[in-house]
Amino acid sequence: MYQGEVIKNLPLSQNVYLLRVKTDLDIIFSFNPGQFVKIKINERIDPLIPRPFTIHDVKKNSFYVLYQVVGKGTKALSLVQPGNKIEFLGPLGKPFPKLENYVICAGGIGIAGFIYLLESIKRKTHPYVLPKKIFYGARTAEDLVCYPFLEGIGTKVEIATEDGSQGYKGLITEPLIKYLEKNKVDVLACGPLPMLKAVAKIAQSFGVKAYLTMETFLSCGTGFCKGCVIPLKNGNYAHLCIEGPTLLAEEIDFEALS
Amino acid sequence: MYQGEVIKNLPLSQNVYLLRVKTDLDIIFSFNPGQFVKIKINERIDPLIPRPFTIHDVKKNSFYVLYQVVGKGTKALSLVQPGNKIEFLGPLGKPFPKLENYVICAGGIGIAGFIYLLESIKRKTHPYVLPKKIFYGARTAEDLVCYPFLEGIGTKVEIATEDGSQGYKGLITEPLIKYLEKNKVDVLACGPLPMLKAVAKIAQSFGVKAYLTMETFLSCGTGFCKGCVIPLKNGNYAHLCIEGPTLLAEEIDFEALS
Amino acid sequence: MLASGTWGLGENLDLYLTKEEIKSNIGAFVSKGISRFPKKGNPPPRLYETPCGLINSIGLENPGLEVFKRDYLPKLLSYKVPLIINLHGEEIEDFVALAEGFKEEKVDGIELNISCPNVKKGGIAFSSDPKGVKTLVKEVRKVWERFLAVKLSPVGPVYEIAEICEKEGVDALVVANTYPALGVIGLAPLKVIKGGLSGPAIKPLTLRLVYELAQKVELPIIGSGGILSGKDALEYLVCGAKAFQIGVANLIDPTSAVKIIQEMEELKKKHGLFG
Amino acid sequence: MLASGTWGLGENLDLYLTKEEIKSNIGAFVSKGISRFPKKGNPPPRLYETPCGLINSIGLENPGLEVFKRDYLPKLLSYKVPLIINLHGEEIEDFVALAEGFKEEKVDGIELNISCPNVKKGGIAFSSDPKGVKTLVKEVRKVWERFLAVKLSPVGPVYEIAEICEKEGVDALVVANTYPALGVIGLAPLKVIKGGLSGPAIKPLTLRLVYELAQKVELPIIGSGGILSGKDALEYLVCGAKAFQIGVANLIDPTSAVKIIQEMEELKKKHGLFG
Repeated sequence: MYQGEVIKNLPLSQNVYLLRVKTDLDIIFSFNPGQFVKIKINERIDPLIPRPFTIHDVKKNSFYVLYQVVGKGTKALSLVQPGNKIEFLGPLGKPFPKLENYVICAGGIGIAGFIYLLESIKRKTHPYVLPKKIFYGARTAEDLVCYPFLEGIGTKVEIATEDGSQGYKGLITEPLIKYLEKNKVDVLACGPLPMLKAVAKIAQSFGVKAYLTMETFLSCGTGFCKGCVIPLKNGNYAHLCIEGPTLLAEEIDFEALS
Repeated sequence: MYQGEVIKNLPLSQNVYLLRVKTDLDIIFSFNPGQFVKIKINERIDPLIPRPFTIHDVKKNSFYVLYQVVGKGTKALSLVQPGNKIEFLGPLGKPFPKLENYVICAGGIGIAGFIYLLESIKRKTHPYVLPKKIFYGARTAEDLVCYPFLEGIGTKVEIATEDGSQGYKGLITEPLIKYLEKNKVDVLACGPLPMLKAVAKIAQSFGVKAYLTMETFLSCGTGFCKGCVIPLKNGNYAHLCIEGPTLLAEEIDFEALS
Repeated sequence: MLASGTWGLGENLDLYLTKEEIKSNIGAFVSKGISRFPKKGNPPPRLYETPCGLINSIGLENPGLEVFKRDYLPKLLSYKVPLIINLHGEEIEDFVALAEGFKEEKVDGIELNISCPNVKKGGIAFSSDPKGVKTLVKEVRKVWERFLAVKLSPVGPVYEIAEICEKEGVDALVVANTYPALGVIGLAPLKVIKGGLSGPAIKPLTLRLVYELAQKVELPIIGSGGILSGKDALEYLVCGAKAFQIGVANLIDPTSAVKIIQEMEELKKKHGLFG
Repeated sequence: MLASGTWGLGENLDLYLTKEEIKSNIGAFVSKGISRFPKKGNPPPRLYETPCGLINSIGLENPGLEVFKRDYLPKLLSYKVPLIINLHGEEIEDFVALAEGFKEEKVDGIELNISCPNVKKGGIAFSSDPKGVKTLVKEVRKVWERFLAVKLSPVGPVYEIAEICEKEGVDALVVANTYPALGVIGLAPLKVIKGGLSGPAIKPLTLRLVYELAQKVELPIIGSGGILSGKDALEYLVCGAKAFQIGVANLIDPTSAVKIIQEMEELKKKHGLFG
């Protein structure tokens, strides 16, 4: 693992934190949008297994992680203080696919990895093209932690909140459907499993491709342990840590997954 | 256990920290010099067992702990930040004995508990009398973290450092011997085991009593588990958590202890 | 229930819990292991912390049958909480004598600790000798008609012994005792502590035992191993335990029984379990 | 040594360690369990974290004997590190066929995984059936003269099986495989994962096994269980192990072997051990 120093670790909302980790430039330069890092809190063996986090952004000598406190690992990470040393491994997994004609659909914390994608388009550091539109949903307006950034990105952003506190009132998949009725574009999506399932169905019904950035508990992140499998329709298993985290929706067997 | 809030947790030297915990007044009022508390870092189960710390001082609505980072537990405690909640149990154990004609002998972090004793004499909160003299030794001058406080306490203080960077060059037991050659006083001592063994021998040779505040890994602190035993010369075991932490030197079987 | 050896003999319990808290949260006391004659216990070190666990080697320090009955039992009974006496013997005769010793007392049951070595059989533990357990239970049953539990060791022929206990009319199985473990206190010269491991570290192992045993025997199972929270306790119940004991939790916090029960009740409601 | 199943089949190892680091720090590779025919492994979830531990239920996903030899073995051999193949079978014939399958290959030894169920004996694990192990080792020995290790399960008649291995000419014992464990994934409806527990949580249990076994058998013991640091490794050696395997450590950090060896060497010097 590599050594990093925590520069900041601040809450952006009630339980969403932004972590900045300073490390060597040559490591940073190897990071691609859609890949992830595995973070270990030094000297702690409980939680035992480093947690995976999608790369949220990369600036100067640091990388950023946007995470939601959901369990033991993220709780422990939220207690880390600036100046603390952490260890990490990465970049892990495959970058986002290079799509030409597509939209982004993000649910809640699922937005995290797309910021790096959009930033690298803006900075021309990676050969991606802007999505036609960004669909960004969350439970409430307060959970739309990345909205301010998205406004300046140069492509349309459609918002949905379950409580209607901002944008469309309801699930983000509903505006997505409306859009796909008029536009034939692929979908790059990340968010809670129910949303990903819905996106898979929707894409199929409109005859477009959906690429889903999936999440699962994983241990090695390197393909060693065969622990992080996603069942595929062809009867095989995808190893999310090396074949993912972004998979082609039509190949995933969601029945076997639940 | 009781809830407390960490007000501060600062290093006084390279690996000695001062912790201030705010809690309810009625709990604070029940603390006596020589007793200890058991501190649990919330939401951590590794280290599993709360660590015991002698009560270093009590002011307003807070109690203080002076601790040295020596292992997993103290390392974890040193990472606790102001504002964090901790749980603690106490006061545990017996107060210091009420001695009339005595000196204090402290080695290194062993000084911690005596500060509360001296403070409560100054503030007349507990019926103790000043020691005739305080013998305070450490490895180096930097380790004499409580020296500034002791100067104002109204009784003579003799310092010894192993490297001679302050006071007598050598072990604190050497000035103690010189003093006992001229004065017949009891000794109240706390410090590393070798020092306590030496003090026991010295006291015996001068026909005075020595009371030693001992340390051992303990789990319950309440007399439940029978885990923290100190072998006695009469063949029995003392349960340090409820019969100690301060024991009469002549009763301890140091041979069986090592 | 409060597990044996984790709350002493009740001497100090009421310093930390009110009689009301004790009565309303604690289903039963399981006493520290009582032997026929007093035991001083092992020399230090008796404790060693491991990752998420604790090794103990107390050596069954206890005042012995007679002193226990005279000096401790009256106060224990005063709590008005069902009382189960954990019995420790080095041969079958010890267990029988102990059971007889409590016949006239108002205790509600006994729990046999079969993890201890059987001196008559060259020190091999009862728990690794199914025949020995069979005879032990038979003999104890002759003199003891009230509630009889056997505290299984997690190692050895556990399933075989569980089935024997069922056949021989034991009322419940306590699953399980601590795990044989070792801690290295000093590398050079080598200094080790051998004892029993308990705590969250071993919870997944005991949960598995409870889950498998619950499918093999009809006997009620009392789960015990690493319960620190209401969720831990509930996990034992959904895995087939009818009740549970808390051990290390008492050592961490003498009031944990109350907290664990409260947490568990809230979780039961939330999940609509055991309504 | 790198323990079976914790570093894959070497395909990605050189992404994290240089060939030089591998050669100079890793005493031997123990391959992922290889079966006669390909295995897809178990459906998810295959992993569950516990206090200081990890439950895995991979289901021995592997490409099978022939594909392994064709697609993976050449690269593994190119590391110039002694290679031990972990064999998985459901009946004795499988192990024999596998051993024969590696006869012509430049592998240095085999490790028999006896924790798997013996189909011919109604699925009872070899590790709980001393006679079964005896036959297994006898039969494998007939076709395999090179280094032969048996990876013991920590549960069941461990000592009896160890002595059988010694009598039957096994070269070393690996102590131990993972511990049967259970994790509660969902309370209502109940959803559990059954698998093997590894990690620091069980280190005190395996250390105890190694310590006791080292006094009972002459066979070299390879310690394996929860080694995360050089100190952990050294603890196994002072308790009687002649070598050690690291498992979970590889999953936490693919470079941990290097760190552990460095830490251990410093500690050895500091304590003047194994000079």
